[in-house]
Amino acid sequence: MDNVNLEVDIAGLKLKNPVITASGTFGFGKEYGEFYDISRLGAIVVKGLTLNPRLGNPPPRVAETPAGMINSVGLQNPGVDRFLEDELPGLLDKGVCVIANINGNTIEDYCRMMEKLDRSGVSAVELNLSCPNVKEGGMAFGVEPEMVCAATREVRTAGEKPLIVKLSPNVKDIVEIALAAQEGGADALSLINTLLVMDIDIKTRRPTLANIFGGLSGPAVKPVALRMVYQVCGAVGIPVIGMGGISDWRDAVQFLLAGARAVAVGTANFVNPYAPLEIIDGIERYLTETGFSSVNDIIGNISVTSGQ
Amino acid sequence: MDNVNLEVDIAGLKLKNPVITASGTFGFGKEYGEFYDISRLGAIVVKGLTLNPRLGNPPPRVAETPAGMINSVGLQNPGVDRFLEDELPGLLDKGVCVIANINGNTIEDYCRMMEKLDRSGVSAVELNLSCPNVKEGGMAFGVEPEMVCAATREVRTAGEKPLIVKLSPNVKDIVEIALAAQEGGADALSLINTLLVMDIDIKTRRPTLANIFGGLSGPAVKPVALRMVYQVCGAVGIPVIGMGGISDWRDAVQFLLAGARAVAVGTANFVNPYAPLEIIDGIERYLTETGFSSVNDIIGNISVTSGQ
Amino acid sequence: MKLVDKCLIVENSEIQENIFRMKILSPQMCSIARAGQFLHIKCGGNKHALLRRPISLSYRLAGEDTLVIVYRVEGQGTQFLSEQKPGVKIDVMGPLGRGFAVDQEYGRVVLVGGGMGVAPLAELARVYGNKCTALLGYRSEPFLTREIGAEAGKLLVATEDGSEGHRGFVTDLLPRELSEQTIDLVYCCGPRPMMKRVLDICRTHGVRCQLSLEERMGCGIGACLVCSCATRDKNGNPGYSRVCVDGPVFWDDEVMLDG
Amino acid sequence: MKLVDKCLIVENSEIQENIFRMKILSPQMCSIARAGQFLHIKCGGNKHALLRRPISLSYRLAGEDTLVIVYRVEGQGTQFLSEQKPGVKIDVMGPLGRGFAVDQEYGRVVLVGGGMGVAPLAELARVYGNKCTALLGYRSEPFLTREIGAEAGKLLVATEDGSEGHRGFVTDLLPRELSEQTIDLVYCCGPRPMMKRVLDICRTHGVRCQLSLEERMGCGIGACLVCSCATRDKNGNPGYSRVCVDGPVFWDDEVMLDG
Ligand SMILES: Cc1cc2nc3c(=O)[nH]c(=O)nc-3n(C[C@H](O)[C@H](O)[C@H](O)COP(=O)(O)OP(=O)(O)OC[C@H]3O[C@@H](n4cnc5c(N)ncnc54)[C@H](O)[C@@H]3O)c2cc1C
Ligand SMILES: Cc1cc2nc3c(=O)[nH]c(=O)nc-3n(C[C@H](O)[C@H](O)[C@H](O)COP(=O)(O)OP(=O)(O)OC[C@H]3O[C@@H](n4cnc5c(N)ncnc54)[C@H](O)[C@@H]3O)c2cc1C
Ligand SMILES: Cc1cc2nc3c(=O)[nH]c(=O)nc-3n(C[C@H](O)[C@H](O)[C@H](O)COP(=O)(O)O)c2cc1C
Ligand SMILES: Cc1cc2nc3c(=O)[nH]c(=O)nc-3n(C[C@H](O)[C@H](O)[C@H](O)COP(=O)(O)O)c2cc1C
Ligand code: FES
Ligand code: FES
Repeated sequence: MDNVNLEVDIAGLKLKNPVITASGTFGFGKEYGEFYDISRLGAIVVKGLTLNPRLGNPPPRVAETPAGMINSVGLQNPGVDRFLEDELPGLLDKGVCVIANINGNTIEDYCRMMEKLDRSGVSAVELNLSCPNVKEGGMAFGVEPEMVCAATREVRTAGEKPLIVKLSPNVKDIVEIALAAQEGGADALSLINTLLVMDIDIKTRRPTLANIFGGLSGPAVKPVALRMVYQVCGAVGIPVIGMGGISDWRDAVQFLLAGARAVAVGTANFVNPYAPLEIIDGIERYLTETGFSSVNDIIGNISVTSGQ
Repeated sequence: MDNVNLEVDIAGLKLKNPVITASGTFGFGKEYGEFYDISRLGAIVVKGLTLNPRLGNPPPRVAETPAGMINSVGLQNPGVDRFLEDELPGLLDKGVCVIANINGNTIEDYCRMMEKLDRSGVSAVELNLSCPNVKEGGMAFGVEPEMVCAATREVRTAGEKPLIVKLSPNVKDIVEIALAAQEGGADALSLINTLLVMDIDIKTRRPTLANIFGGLSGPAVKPVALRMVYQVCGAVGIPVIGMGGISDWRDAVQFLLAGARAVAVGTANFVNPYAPLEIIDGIERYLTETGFSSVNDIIGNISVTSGQ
Repeated sequence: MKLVDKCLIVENSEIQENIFRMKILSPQMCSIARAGQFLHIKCGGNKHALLRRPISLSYRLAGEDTLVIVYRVEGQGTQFLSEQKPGVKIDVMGPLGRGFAVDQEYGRVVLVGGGMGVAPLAELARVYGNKCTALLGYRSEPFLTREIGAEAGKLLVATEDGSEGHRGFVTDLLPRELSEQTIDLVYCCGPRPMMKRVLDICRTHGVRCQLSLEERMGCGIGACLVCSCATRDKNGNPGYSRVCVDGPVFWDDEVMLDG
Repeated sequence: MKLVDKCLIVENSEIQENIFRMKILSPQMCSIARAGQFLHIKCGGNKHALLRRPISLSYRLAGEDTLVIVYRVEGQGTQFLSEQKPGVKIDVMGPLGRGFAVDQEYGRVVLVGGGMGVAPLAELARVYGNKCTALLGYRSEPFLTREIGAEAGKLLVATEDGSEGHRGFVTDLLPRELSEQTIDLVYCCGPRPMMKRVLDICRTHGVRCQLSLEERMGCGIGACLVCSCATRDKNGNPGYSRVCVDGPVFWDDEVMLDG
């Protein structure tokens, strides 16, 4: 196992391995830091930040569905400034590569966050485009190629750090959106965010979530995510971080084969706090057993010709 | 239980109960007819028909995913003429309400099928808009409102029978699509069709399906379907048939509460051939236990104000 | 310290219709778990009942290195739990959350439990023994009264149908306890309307109170923010707290039960 | 007739590493099931391992009203099966599919099985008894040889590693059997390359052959069309057949093993 190389390069970032934790599922790293040394991870994406503190949505905020969960946290977070003051220093002390996930309702908000983060110790910024664009009547930034391109372009000019654009799956054609982000200057892409869904409690005859709608994550969404990652990897020239329902190393390998340069683990953390570590080990074992010496050898290494 | 009324009215069709079997999962009714009397169903939607016979996609055509399955049958069917000759008469003898599901690559194909079916014993026609439109570079009819409206309008004029338009979930905004179908003259809507997905076999490093992509169905998609049905029911004035992952009566009740006038059962048939019957019984029990006298009393009867 | 452990089920028996008592072997958790904390339990395969289920520690059997939980079968997760046989291992994360504030200096405390809310009070009865009065309310058949009665100084039972003890609500019994002698703290767990009532009574009598809240959970350790409940901070400003780490036990002046 | 039944597991034992023999009680299915048919088995909860798994009838124990299946643990479904204890019930749909064509007029038949493909031949050995020769091939350790050997007139074993019988492929043994005496029909089940070779050998010797194919399934009864395999119709035109109802057993002139 010793001579298997797990290092990957995402937009200039050298990650010691391709396993990242997904935004919103790993807090600011403290909680899971009680279970293991988080510097063993390729990187962590911290919970979604906004310019100002946000309370989030009223409870209940979670429902379970077959092989999935729905959340409607609504971006509860202390705001970017308090993140930089209270959370980041301790996190950097741990020696882990930190990616900040930013969220806004206007392009200006995004840009101001990018500026602040650019002067900080974060390694990269992930631009979450699933947020409603208030200037466009609340339609999410991420569903129209023009908005994606424009938002990416502006944020790209607001700072120097690698910019990862995170795509929403609630679109007609993910490739069109991915190309728009690339055109806007994204250094890498991250997909997928959660699927827009709902659940109903038949006893109370109400939506299970106070917010009515929420985002679906977990194993149920994996086939959707895998398809989108595969399609996008075939169309863009920038690296892709694949996520959506990854719960073990087999799932992770599927995303790498589909073309993802790294993978992010979200909901699986809740089920098994050690999931990311077990996935790193599993990828290493898979490489050894299949005779590949580097994880880069399997990225996109899928054969689509017919025949057995 | 005797005085609970299960009858629903869909675009002039009186169904004895709101449980239908979904297209492509119930053949032409013969197979499940070996297990029970299919006239107990509200209606059956027969497998997708095309103008000419189709062989379908090469195998493998199925993969299992967490709480879901992917299929890439590719509309294997004997063509509309042979359906009318070989299958329909026997089916009508059974006394079941038959809905034909039609598929084409051009609007003309759809219209010619509508004309043929209009002169037949089918009770209604379901227009499946998930098919690629060859004149528009293979983009599915169902993803652009303009195409949906145009296709519906033309097919509507090609015959008199109730026209149900079946929507694809692989869109940015399902409401926009539903409104387009309503504007085109749809008498009812049917949603959702399968989600576009893929699976990868990490042993062979190939897509699991010969066709690479396939459609996801089963419990995994239920939260997506429920959200779309709820959104559409709040926006259109025509009845909606809800489907996607319904596997027991609880799921069915969720769709009715979300506003669906009837529900269709697909993948669940494969797991439990008696699923549709058990769902009919379960709905009846739910009505009795909650003190409603008609299924129409729970349709759309969901409260979204806050508080417990 | 938080652990994730595959723990042996030592016992799993139905003590009331649909209510089970499960004994779980875990020397480590048993030595650190405190009254009011909970366990986050995997109920079935990774991908099926996806999320863990939070279940309170009911009491510890220190001599046997076991934790006892008492749970009601509600849905697929607890159904799964109820089907597990002794000898099988289950995946438990714990002990989690902020438990009840325990102070040996207290002279006299009252425990008020309603329905399944009785479960987490059992450990408190062991901690306070003679110094505590337990008021336990049920719809009908009581459970855990033997275990709690054996430890608590005084035990009163209320049932809504009058099948045992006082006929009516457990909260009917509280004012008298608070009037008759000085009570340092009331510990409360049960349905929301009951807890509201307890809070009111305690406020009227000027007695402090701790309440154990429930909310649906994801991670169980503070990372995902799905388990929020409305609370007030030290300055009285409203906001959200995480039931899993800031609770499940909250002080009377923190909770906003109408929120 | 097709049934869906909750059937009692009478036995479930590991007869080889990762290979299990399960006996299932079902008087009705036992009385109608034929060699080459399969059972469609629910492996776990409704929503988890969603689809049923097709497993061939291996043989019937008519006196005991039981069906015997032999399966290898491959993934989560068969893993689930292997964990079920006798006394538990499983949900079985069956008997399904077109089994082997059996003709008591045949003078002599040959069974050729490779790996798990040996399983469905066991019932044929019971049907033909002395009139059949069984050629069974394995990578290494054989299984079901005792059961088949006790019924068949002749039994030859091949193992790829030479641990028992002929070292090499089972197909090495076939030409001789076909040359030495008149064979009315060859029945074959196993991996695709093996079946192709058997087909070639049979054609060379002018002997008819039936093959049992595998394909991933949905409904198992002909309704969903996901289990297609490439076949030729009576006029030799290529098309798709459904393995679940048109098969799993096909005639030599129907199959297109390269398709
Ligand atoms: C801190 C805490 C301690 C608890 N202690 C106990 C106890 O000691 N004994 C006991 O019987 N019950 C207790 N509960 C409630 C218990 O968690 C639920 O009954 C259980 O989660 C239901 O799961 P299910 O799969 O059976 O039901 P389902 O309805 O199928 O569950 C679906 C989802 O909703 C969640 N959920 C449903 N009801 C509740 C609820 N009341 N609270 C939190 N999540 C819920 C489940 O965890 C799951 O994620 C406690 C809850 C909390 C938050
Ligand atoms: C007609 C027929 C008869 C069979 N008889 C036997 C038998 O007697 N003994 C035996 O050990 N196996 C038999 N098989 C193969 C058996 O069905 C698979 O090994 C089993 O389905 C694997 O399921 P899993 O959940 O363990 O694996 P997974 O890989 O987790 O299964 C995932 C999905 O793929 C399907 N699948 C995977 N492999 C196969 C396969 N080879 N054939 C069909 N579907 C597959 C599963 O059914 C499931 O839907 C037979 C297959 C067919 C079609
Ligand atoms: C509780 C929760 C909160 C989330 N918060 C965010 C967020 O703040 N920003 C973001 O970009 N994605 C957020 N996500 C989406 C995840 O980062 C991830 O894209 C998605 O959950 C799919 O991965 P998974 O199936 O592995 O969880 C959140 C997901 C969950 C479950
Ligand atoms: C094997 C299979 C074949 C299908 N074929 C068709 C079809 O021909 N036409 C169509 O409109 N929908 C087709 N569908 C979609 C279903 O009718 C239904 O919309 C979808 O499966 C969601 O419902 P479910 O989750 O209950 O299966 C098919 C689904 C499956 C699983
Ligand atoms: S359950 Fe995740 S923060 Fe409380
Ligand atoms: S499995 Fe459905 S047709 Fe064969």
